[in-house]
Amino acid sequence: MNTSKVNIKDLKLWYGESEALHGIDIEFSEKRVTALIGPSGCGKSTLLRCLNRMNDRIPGCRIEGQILLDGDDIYAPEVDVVQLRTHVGMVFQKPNPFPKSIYENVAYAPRIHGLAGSGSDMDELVETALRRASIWKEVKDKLHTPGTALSGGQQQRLCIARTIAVQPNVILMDEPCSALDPIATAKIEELIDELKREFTIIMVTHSMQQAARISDQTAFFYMGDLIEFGETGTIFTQPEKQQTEDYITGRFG
Amino acid sequence: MNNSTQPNNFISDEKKLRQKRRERADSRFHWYGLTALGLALAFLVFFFVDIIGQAVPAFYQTEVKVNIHYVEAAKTNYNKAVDHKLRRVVSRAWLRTLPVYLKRHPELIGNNIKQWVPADSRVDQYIKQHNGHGLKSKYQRIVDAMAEEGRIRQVFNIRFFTSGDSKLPENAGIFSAAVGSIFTLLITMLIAVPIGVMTAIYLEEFSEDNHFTRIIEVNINNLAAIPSILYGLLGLAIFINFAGVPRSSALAGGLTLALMTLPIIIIATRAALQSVPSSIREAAFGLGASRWQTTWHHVLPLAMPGILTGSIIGLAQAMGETAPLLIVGMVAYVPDAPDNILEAATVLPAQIYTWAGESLRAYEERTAAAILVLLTVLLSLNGLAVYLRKHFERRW
Amino acid sequence: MPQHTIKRFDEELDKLKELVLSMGGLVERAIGHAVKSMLDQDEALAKKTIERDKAINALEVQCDEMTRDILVRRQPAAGDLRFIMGIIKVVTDLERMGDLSAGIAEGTLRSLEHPPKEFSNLSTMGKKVQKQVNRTLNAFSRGDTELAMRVIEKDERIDVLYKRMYRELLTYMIEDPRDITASIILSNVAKNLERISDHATNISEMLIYIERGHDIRHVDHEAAAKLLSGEEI
Amino acid sequence: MAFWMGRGKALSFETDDVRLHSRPGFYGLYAVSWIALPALAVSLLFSIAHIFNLFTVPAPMLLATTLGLGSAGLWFALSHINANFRARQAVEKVMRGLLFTAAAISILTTIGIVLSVVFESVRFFKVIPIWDFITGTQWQPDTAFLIGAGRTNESVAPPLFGSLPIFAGTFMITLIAMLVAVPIGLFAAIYMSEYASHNARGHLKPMLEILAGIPTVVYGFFAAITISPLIVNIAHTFGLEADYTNALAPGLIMGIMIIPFISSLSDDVIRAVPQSLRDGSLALGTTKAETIRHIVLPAALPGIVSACLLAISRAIGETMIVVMAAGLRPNLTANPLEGMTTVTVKIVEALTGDQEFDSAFTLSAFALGLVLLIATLILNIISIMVVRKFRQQYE
Repeated sequence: MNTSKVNIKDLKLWYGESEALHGIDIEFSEKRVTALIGPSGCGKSTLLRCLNRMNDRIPGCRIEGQILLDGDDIYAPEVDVVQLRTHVGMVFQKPNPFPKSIYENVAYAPRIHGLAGSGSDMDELVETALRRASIWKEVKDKLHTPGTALSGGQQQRLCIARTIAVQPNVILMDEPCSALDPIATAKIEELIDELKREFTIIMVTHSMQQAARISDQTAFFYMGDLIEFGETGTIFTQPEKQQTEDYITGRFG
Repeated sequence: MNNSTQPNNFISDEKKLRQKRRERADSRFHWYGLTALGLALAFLVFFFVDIIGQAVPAFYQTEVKVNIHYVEAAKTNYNKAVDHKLRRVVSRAWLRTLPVYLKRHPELIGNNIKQWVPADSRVDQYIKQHNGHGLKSKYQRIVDAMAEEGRIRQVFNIRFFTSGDSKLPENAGIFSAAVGSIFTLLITMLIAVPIGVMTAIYLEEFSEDNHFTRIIEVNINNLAAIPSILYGLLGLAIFINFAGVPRSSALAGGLTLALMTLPIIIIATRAALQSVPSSIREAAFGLGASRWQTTWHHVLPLAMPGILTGSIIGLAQAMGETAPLLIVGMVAYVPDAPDNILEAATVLPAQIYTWAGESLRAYEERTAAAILVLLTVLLSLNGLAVYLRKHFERRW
Repeated sequence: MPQHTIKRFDEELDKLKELVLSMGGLVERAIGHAVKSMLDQDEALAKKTIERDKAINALEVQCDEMTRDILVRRQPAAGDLRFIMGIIKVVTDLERMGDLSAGIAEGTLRSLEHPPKEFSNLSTMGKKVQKQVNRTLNAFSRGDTELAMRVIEKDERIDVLYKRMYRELLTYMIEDPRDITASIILSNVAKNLERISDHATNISEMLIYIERGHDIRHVDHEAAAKLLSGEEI
Repeated sequence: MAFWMGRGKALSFETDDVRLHSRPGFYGLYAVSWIALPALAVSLLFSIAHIFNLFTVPAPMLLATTLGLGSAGLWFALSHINANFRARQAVEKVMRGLLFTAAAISILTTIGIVLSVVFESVRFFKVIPIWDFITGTQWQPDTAFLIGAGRTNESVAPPLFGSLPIFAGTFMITLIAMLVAVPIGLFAAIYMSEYASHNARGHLKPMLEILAGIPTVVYGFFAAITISPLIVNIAHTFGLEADYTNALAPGLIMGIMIIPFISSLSDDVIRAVPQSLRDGSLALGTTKAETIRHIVLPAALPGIVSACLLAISRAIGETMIVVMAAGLRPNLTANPLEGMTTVTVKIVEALTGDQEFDSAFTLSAFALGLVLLIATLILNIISIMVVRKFRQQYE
């Protein structure tokens, strides 16, 4: 019923000498929200950052195995990392709008990638992106004020708008709500629910309630291993593995 | 615009062209940085090679083996001690010491001794094959002949370190300048370090955040940026013209440099005090310690390495400074080392400046040599500071 | 199962389970007393039983409050979630069982005017139902799914017993119309007992869901057993 | 000694169940401050009097006064000490006063600089109209000492103090220095902060900072002896005529001297740009260079601008390099191969000769110093404000 978008096969990852991921096999379905949960240091963020190769920036980081995006290995030598990242966008834990105007924040990447010329084309693109990130109404009258002047939740939605303006296939979210208040969080969650119609969303979250609320599938990681992966409803009512059960019921350590 | 996501083209040909251009721009940017760094470092290497290349010959002095006639007449006219044709070959500075020497050793009179004596600076330069040695061709032939007979050698130039400035290059050394530097630096240190550290402690630990404190803060930042030559003007106007400190004295120079170094030490000390986490202060206050006890027992010991490092760097900078000393007259010709801080003195950088202005070729290599000495001292001081910082560095 | 990181959560769950078990204890005693009051035609005991049903109702309210609190504050998941869901149902079942016991005691009071000649199998049935309830509570307190499975299997026998008794009472009524009132009362009592047994079955099924996560409420026994044993392997 | 006496007296109280208010040591310090401060004050007073030639006190008398005052202070202090006396507060007050005095010295220094420069400048502007000074294009002060000596002679041409060519020279050399330092310093900073590994950066930065540690007189020597002839030779091969005192050599060397100011400060501000901004940009599929150009540099711009301003103020105030390598003749030209002079050169020239202190020529140094002071202060204040704004953005 769901076609697989990202397919990870026996992925191992080392930071220098220490192995951070011990052979992960997982398939992320297209246009669904997958939540990666697990205690800190379990490798979920590491895995997420593998998907758009943000780990390349870390010295001493080594990878084995395959990550297939629509069947193409993203770690193949001929792959251009920069182009890859236009297909796999990322939203970060702390909202990080550029110190530019709201308009420029969104227009920056499309301009660099030549997705739209300047003028009305770009205006349209920016508006669409902002609309899809459900922040258009709040910012349409102040497009040229700095993005950093927005509230935390608005900033995060601006970052999402910035990401979807490049038209990625997959959006990675690394604890997108951890710096936000509950109302801003609810707005982002509502937005994620909207966005999954078009994008494959993979998110890391520390809030199990959040994972339960918005994800279709949930993967539980522990100590660099994928312990359990399945439909969110199942994981949260009757997980198969004792470790998962212990983690989500708060019986850990 | 379309709402569908783009196809996966991260390995397709579609955008290859644009992509290629961006990749090239990317690597070009990387290269700019590397080139800039390379240029700066290449200059550093070129600079040191050049200075060392120029300086090394100055550490060697040419000596000639000549017959010295210890005759009575030499007591009054030292030129009589050597053969006429060798008068321009033997160092005049050495010859000038003969009459005194003879008076002390009258038993030598009447002897004719073949011995090694320092050569004239022109001969020295000629032997070292420097352009512009200034040796007349007549003497060149004599020297060449002597060289063939093995009557010319090069020895380590101990005089460079033991004598003061001289109008005769073969006799010019850095001793008096070094002593002047030490005097000046001592004064600078004794004034700038205590006042600087106390100011920093006051600002960091005792002052309330009021108008006056803020004025002092802005003021110190400004002082650090004021060109050093203006401190020279200050020294000239206040210390020399107003307070009557003798011109050219180590005291005038030291005071001027102290004022110049003050902001550096204050800023470094404040940084060191700031890096002591406030939790330590709170802990001490929590135990009922007074502000003074807290500072004296807890904060200062922890900030000490930073204060030391800052002071060393500030003093090193003062040691290399010339411009303000020019203004307070510390560039005078001072052949003898000063005995006290009120006597006319010169310092190493000023000596370098004076020598650099001399026209004789022999001074050029001595300048370079003095520079090498100065750089060695300064780099060692800075190295010491870096070592102290690394060694005592504390992570909170 | 390891402890929760938040120890209060463990304490609350334990407290809740205790509460449910003590409620079960009250229910068990109420059944015994109710049946005994009927058999002995003991008016005082019957009244006492009816009176004591209030205590069961109060416990139900207390349990509900606790589950609500836990839901709000701990947001239970997985096993904890199933446990809380189970408790909500179990408590309702227990309360119903208490009501049914009180119903039996009321039957006793009514039967005082029309004393039955014959109690038929009531004594046996009462004991068997009591046994069912007792097993259920034991299974619940120990988390013993096998025992719970036995309860589910044995429920059929109670049904058989009830049907047999019902036919017997019908015969009495046909034989002697004067006995009709008494027989109806008795048949109601039997019906109540049968329903109590049903509730015990419900609780056992809930227990299996709590422990195993399988809902076997509307499948037949063999399938349920297979489901369970399938998981055992 | 006073310390032990004070401490001893204080301790003697502690026997009979009375708890001292402060630690015994404080009583000692209290006594010390009462003995030292009056003595010091007297000596200072006398030495100042001595320096100003007001009156000179014979040494024995000085010693006696000092000792007398000291012992009076000690007696006073000891008589004060008892168990309830708050010695700690008293000592801390004294210490605080001392520290405050030290802090005030920085203010005095500034006032000193400003006053010394302003006073003499005012004297200068009494002789030479300020307007002529700022706008004049001829600097011919040679005859000024005659006026100073009161020998105003009709046949002698009046001295001219038009500082425009001097400012132009300063500007030209500063410009050359910045043309060298800004690109090299900035790109070096970018390389160090964005491309180099942590380890490499740890080595590169101190190496660059060696450039800032070399005394300026050394740079001056290097510029005059090595670079100037080099430039003349190179210019010659291109068929150009270059002075040995050309502006290019000191400009180039000054630029190199300034590189570490720009590179170190810029490196710091570039690294202060939050990593999350870089991640955010890279995650949008931009190349590293694009991220640096469009995101990192604009964010760090205020800091970089302020680094450049500081560098400029450094360059215009730099003395030794230009004194040794640039010319003495004021020259209003745009050709960097010609000799030209700077403000600092003229200050040094005016003050190192054996000039009368009253001559307008000597005083012109202070007028030029005033200009230098104002320029540096303005640059510095702007740069502080820019940096403060930058800080606010990320804190």
